[in-house]
Amino acid sequence: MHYLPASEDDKRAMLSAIGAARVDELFKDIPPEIRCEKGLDIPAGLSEQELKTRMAAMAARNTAPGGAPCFLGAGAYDHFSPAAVDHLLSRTEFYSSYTPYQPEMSQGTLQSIFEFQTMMADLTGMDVSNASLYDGASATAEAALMASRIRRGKKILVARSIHPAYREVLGTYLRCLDLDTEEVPFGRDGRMDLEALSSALCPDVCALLVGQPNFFGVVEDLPSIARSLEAVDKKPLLAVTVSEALSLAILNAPGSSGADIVAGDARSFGLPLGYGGPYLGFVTAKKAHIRQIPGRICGQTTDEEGRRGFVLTLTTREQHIRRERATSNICTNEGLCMLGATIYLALMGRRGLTELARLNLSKSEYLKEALAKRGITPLFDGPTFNEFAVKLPAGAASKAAEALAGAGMIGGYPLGGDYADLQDGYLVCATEQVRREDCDRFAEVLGGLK
Amino acid sequence: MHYLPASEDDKRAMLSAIGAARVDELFKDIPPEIRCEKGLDIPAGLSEQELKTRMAAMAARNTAPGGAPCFLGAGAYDHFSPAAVDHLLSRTEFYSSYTPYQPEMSQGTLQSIFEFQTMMADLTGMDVSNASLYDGASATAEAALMASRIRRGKKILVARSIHPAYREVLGTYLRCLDLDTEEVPFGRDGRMDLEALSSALCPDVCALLVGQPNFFGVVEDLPSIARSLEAVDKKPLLAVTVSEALSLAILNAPGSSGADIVAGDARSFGLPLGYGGPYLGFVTAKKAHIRQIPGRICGQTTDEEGRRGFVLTLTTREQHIRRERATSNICTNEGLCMLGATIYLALMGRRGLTELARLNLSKSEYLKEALAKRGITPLFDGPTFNEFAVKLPAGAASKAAEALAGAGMIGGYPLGGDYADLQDGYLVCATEQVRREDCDRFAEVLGGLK
Amino acid sequence: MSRWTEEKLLFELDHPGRRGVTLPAADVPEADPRELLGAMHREAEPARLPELSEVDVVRHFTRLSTFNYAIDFGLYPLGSCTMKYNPKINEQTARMEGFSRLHPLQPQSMSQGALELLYELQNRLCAIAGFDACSLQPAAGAQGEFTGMQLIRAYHESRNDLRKVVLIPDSAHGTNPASAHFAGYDVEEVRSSDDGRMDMDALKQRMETDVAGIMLTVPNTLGIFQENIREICDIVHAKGGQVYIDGANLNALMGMTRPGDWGADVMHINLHKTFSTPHGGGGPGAGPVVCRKHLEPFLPRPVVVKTGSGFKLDHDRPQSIGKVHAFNGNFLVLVRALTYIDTLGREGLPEASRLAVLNANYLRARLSEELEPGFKGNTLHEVVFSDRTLPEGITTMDIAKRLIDYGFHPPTVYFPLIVHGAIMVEPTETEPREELDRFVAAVKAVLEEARTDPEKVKSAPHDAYRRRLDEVTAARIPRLTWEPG
Amino acid sequence: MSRWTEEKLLFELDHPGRRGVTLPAADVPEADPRELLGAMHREAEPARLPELSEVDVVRHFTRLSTFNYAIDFGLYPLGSCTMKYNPKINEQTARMEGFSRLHPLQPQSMSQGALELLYELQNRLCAIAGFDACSLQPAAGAQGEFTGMQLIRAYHESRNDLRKVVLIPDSAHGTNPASAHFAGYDVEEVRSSDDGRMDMDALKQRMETDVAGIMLTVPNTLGIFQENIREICDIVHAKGGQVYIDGANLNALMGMTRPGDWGADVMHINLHKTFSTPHGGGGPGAGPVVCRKHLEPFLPRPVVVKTGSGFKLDHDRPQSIGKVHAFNGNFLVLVRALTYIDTLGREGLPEASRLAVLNANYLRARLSEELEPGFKGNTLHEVVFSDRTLPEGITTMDIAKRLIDYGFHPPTVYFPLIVHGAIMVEPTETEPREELDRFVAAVKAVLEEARTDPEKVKSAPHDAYRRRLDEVTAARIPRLTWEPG
Ligand SMILES: Cc1ncc(COP(=O)(O)O)c(C=O)c1O
Ligand SMILES: Cc1ncc(COP(=O)(O)O)c(C=O)c1O
Repeated sequence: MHYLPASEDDKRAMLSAIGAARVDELFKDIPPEIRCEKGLDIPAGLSEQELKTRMAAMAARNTAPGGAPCFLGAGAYDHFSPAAVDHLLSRTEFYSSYTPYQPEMSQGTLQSIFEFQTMMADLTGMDVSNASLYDGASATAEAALMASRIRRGKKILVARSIHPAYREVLGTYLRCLDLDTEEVPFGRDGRMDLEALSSALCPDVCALLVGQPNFFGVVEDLPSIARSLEAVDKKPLLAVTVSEALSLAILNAPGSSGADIVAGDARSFGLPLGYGGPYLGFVTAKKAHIRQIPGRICGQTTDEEGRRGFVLTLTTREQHIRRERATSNICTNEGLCMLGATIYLALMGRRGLTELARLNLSKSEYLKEALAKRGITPLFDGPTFNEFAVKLPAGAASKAAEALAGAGMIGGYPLGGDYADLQDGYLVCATEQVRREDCDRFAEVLGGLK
Repeated sequence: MHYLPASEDDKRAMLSAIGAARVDELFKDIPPEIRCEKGLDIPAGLSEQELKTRMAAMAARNTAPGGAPCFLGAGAYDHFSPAAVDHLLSRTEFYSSYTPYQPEMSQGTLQSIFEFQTMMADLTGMDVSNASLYDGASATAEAALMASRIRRGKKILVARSIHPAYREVLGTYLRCLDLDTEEVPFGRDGRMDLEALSSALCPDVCALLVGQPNFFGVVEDLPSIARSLEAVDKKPLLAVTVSEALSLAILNAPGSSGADIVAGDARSFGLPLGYGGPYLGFVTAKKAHIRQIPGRICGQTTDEEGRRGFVLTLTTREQHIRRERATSNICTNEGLCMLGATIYLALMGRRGLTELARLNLSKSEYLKEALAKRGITPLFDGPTFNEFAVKLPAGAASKAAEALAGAGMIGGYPLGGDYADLQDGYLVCATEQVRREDCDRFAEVLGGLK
Repeated sequence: MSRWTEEKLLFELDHPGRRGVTLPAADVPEADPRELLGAMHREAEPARLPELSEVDVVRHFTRLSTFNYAIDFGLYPLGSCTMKYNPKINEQTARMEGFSRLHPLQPQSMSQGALELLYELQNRLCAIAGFDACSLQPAAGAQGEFTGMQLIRAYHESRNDLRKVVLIPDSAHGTNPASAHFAGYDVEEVRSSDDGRMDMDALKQRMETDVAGIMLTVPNTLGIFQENIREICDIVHAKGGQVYIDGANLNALMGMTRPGDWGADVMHINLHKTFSTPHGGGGPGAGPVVCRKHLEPFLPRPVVVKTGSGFKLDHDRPQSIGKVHAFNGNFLVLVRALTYIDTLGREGLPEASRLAVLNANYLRARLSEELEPGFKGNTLHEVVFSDRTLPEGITTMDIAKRLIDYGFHPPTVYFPLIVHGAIMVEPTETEPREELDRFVAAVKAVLEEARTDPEKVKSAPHDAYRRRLDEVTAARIPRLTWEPG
Repeated sequence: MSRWTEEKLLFELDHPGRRGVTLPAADVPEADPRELLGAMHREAEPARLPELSEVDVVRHFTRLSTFNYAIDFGLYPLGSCTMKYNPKINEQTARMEGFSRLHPLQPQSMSQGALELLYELQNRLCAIAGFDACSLQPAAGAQGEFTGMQLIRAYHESRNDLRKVVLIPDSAHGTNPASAHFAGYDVEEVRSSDDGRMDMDALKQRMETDVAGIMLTVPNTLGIFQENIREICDIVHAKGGQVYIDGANLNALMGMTRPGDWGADVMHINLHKTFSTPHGGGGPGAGPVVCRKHLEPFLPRPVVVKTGSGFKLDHDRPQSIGKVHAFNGNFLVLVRALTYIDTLGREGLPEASRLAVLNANYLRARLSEELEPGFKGNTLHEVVFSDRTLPEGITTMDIAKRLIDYGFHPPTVYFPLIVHGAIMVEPTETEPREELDRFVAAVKAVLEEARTDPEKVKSAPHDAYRRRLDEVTAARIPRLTWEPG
């Protein structure tokens, strides 16, 4: 009970101030028939020492990247994070504080949100950014909803090459809202099939969602896609989804390729893989759409003495003001992850981030070649960043995981489960965390599969 | 070079303010013949990512307690430290600040020293404490020097049962100072041989050093020892050495058993084993000896507005004022370790620390019985705290380490190397970190040795 | 130390040529991005990313941190937010590499410990709230609400019973109507009666077969327990509706009563409130959903199940509403929550609730000498005062801002909407009595100042990093990113 | 946040009945301490250990922390202290369990990684300083000095050449004479000449065969490099003496020149200065000793050696002076130092020294407009000003205290003793230029105030947690522990 400061004396004194005889009296509004008579059916409390031993044992029953080189991406990329990031996130002033509702007491958090917004807008080529959403998947769904509010259309085109989990979440979000989706197929280069796109475009379409890079790691030709949209009367919005945020440092900013909204996940910026969460959803957009953005936004203002300061702003978009007419139901978001990404980006700087992206490209190209030498060639011929799909011998994809685990590696992602037409497709990724010899070994094991 | 902020522009601007053309000019006082022409013969710098991988690999080539139950004490005891300790020590305000020479800017550190002094004085039954020394060994040596200054004698009696490493460090410190030591043997109960003590006492003796518990884990009968000293004319000082500080919570305070000085190591209070350092030396003493205490001392005072505050005080004892006539040469001490212990003691509280000491006693008594069941019995019959010596079958002590390592345990300490007369003696320890089943397994392996 | 009075923006500190990170040397040939990416290669470096050394960056954020308040400084009495102490061991377990570095899609054979942890947490939450099944995917309370609403919808749809309306009391948190809306429902507000509880007549009158369900916060945002909650469930169920409980206030109830035993159908739990995971200046949190058997088939997939030999992610759930999160929810938040639950355990959690309620009632008793509670009845873990007794011309906001000068974070203000100028105080169980007394003294002092020196209060804060900030201009002329010059 | 203005002592916060830690349940029978320990059993609990919850303790120390300054806030220009930035990765490596939990006496077969680390650090330090052998045992600079002096003594003794005196310049740090004294030597001071260097005539005159050696700090505490250091070594050696170098100022020299190449015999290195291990509010540090071949046999035992199959602690050193530390020295500090050395590496360490000297000379140039350096010549990594140009009635201490109000930690003051009212400034290489400029501006503003508003300066600090503290009374009537009442 070392988190509970009240001693018996305290309790007595407080009860007497209240005018109650026992603590249980305070619960008298709970009718006896719904009282928990038997107590809770959970284990007795543990000392910190026992607890830590137990959790460490559970942690040890996992094999994490680091212990094993990781060739798995598929929406979660194994990047290195400098120690300074976690050190700063461990300051209680950051991690134990609440959403900055009282700005005079929260300028540390608010200024860092403003910095995050500025950097994310720059990276994505947009004018404004929010302060985070849950993850890339729900951010993509929110972007779709945002587009449907802006363009008031009922139909949303979705690249079939968007991350399958993102598409599933999108489905969950759109299902009940009377919004239709239609998938746009990819071509042999793994990019969006522009002809199919053109024929899917109809007046009711309010937006097109496309991944950059897409789920296959392929870099889409966004300008051509944007041109296809412009050909339509009431131009649908181009919403681009980015699940590997590091790519923003080496690919043309979506905003300068015609995107109206960018949604995605910025976890790659210094945050742990963490078995899937917490991640860092975000949405950026062109200025015209400010009032339809979901989530918190921080703005610059001044205090009574004219000094610069920051506040949460445009709150009339939000649930606590607008209730059911809010732009989103989001309240608690991913504040500390946002701060971590801000620190990471400040450490990397424009040169560092660009060089890191190039290093990822180089590693991935090396892996491509190492695999090619073993007869494993890319599934698509479109350009890629740090991830690409290959074609394995028939049946090999299902055996890969075990063979690689046996060799102390974390393998790629078999595409057959999500794409019935890509049964032997296998998605692999190489970041700065894998070494040349890891790639060689990986190619060797994979090449040995029959 | 990410720790070095100066850009080329900065360098140019600064050089021009200095009036120098190149940075190397600033080194012109170093004659060419002693310039380092070839550069440093060390490896090129590593990125943080590479470095961390390399250090993690080195760390992985060690087997630490936690990975393996630890029955090794011998001056370093495996205790649990609550997460709050390390969290607080990680605050930059504590770990990156300097010795509190400017008290107005260092009250956080100073107040915690004052708290440490108060608690250590209380635990040891003394009036005053210093703010730390390097470790238990050098603290013991400093206590001997202190006693020799107070009593102006040339001879120091040292219990043969004091930690061998402490005695060796003592030797290093006393050797050059014209001080003699004489060892006082232990009896069959492992305690000091009082008769031998009495006969060693002569007018030239300024102090007796005795361990509590001693190196064999045996609890000394301090009151009887003190009485022996009192029988002498110019009573020598009784200096007690404590290397397992947790014992202070369950054994009579040395101060109330006649000690004049207590020296020791308080690492057991929440600090890591750390392969031997940094540890936490300390000295406490009776008020009369204040001005002979080595090391920093913090005292209470007031500021100009009458508010309570703390400063380093009695500094005329110290090297930066008194130079070669200082009470010690110590300058940098073990500040952050002191803070860690202070936090730990505040968390444990008087009840917690007492209960923990009892738990250690219980574990160790259990281990004694488990070993006894396997025919391994204590070497001495004096009372012990969490550590005790046993007698192994002839020749078994040298095989124990390997057998236990093979069974995934860290074994005890063979006494034969330090005590030729205890060839089959083996020192074992059980703290709160070993479980009952670990003890059983340990006894099994040890009992199986022939 | 002296206080930092100014800290520039990163972009103003930008110092070309500095580096904050050294990258590993390339051990592979350098690829040419221009050649590989063609027109899609980004030529211009992202100009807003500053060039700074590690020292610069660490100092910048360390200085910024000193402008924030924190739970480790003292009471953080935000009502409805359950700002309890965040134990340090939780931070350690969440940073164990076997958790923090796991890839969400890595083979389940390599993640058995993580799956076991999820499985245990599912069970604990079901046991604490009295439900049968659990999904750990929702990333926060609002996403839990959205998920729960979707479960209700899927349930009705599976019975071909299409309903359009969800009833929500006027005291509800803003996320409730918003979540119901995004789940495709029309929201209708049910007014509270004079005792701050749901008006039973209004409910009975409106509860028809077009109503999919009701969303109730229990205890509600006034801290009041809806005594007749069972009757409410019956009324709703009688018309085929479902009962959703917003579990944000579960901290009042652990081990005292279980929503599942009231007859409720589904509920979310804010781990970042009741189970002490830190708020992080705005997240991340986690909002798991627990439900009864009949809703289980609809839960987001996958869920963790136990097999003969271990644990696995069960994706084969044909009736599932689908995913709400790309992967396994906010896993590292879940690690913290399980750490906390297993630390307090069977006896500790109920004691936490008892003490949370004791602390709140103590504050209520002490502060009622000066302030008037919005409603008369008993309250549990929090108490809401109105601005009725404030001196003429002094607003709730003035009181809040002046408390900052006394070193306290202010309470929640102007929520719930049904109390005029609401001042909503939730101390939680981790506040020691002295700290509550210190707060009471500060409130009294501020109220005294409000009478004797109102200008001082109206122009507060005076002793914070910033004076009162102009929120109106911020919204009118939004400046949302930094522009040079 | 608002500043904490008061924080009680732990003992005043003591709250009987609270617990800050839960102990594990006993899985063995409870032993009876009274029975087992008899009269030696402590009956009374240690009364001064407070009873507090974890929350109370965390808040107490978090609040206390806000009364401290830190390197992560800004410049910490303490001369002779080398307050450089402490990289965060160093803290991570030192906390790796494979290092932090190791028992110092565990079998060497279970500690090969730790031994390798020690071995590598020994080699790095020898390479950087130009020596043949190393002991990592000394726990700080002063213990390194003491160890080095003992090596010299053991060396002379091994040759039956008993000597009594050690020569030390008057500019030396206080630990030098103290360490020499505790190694059994009589200390004789050698005066500095007008250029701040050792007076060669005085040296030549005094250097006889009764002199065991000389202790020199290079560059010295004025930041001045002793150009004729080789000649000094020759003079000392010619009379059979040994040359000890206090390496506290190695940060000026890395990769530029190596003491071993000057002819020096032995030297200590402050890892908590040059190699960036944190100062911890007064330690722990580490003060390894490096020496030439002829002193190696006397090094403290054990030392780490490489074997065919790995690494081992070599205890078999019959001429060793013995241990100076119970175990392996301040190992976790050593981990940090190796982390730092291997991060900067071959090119980075020399660049660090170059920039440390550049920064110091920049400050010297900028501040010389207002203050007068104690000596005229060139200086390297630090610069000492005298109080000669301060306005009448204003002391060095006044300037120092007023700088606090400007948000800076003051420089070292009144040391070295040979400069009147010394103000000793060492910026280190990790300070960005803007920070140096900010400091220059603050010093200038304070000096201007000293002329225009001297009372303000004399009564500083005004804006710190405490006003000037009464050190005289503290020493006269020592209150060294808390007493109730
Ligand atoms: C009563 C109530 N319901 C729902 C929520 C929403 O939870 P979250 O912020 O986790 O989305 C909150 C949060 O403040 C709340 O207080
Ligand atoms: C020149 C000089 N020598 C020696 C020392 C003593 O080093 P330590 O404090 O590590 O014992 C110092 C420390 O301040 C110093 O500046």
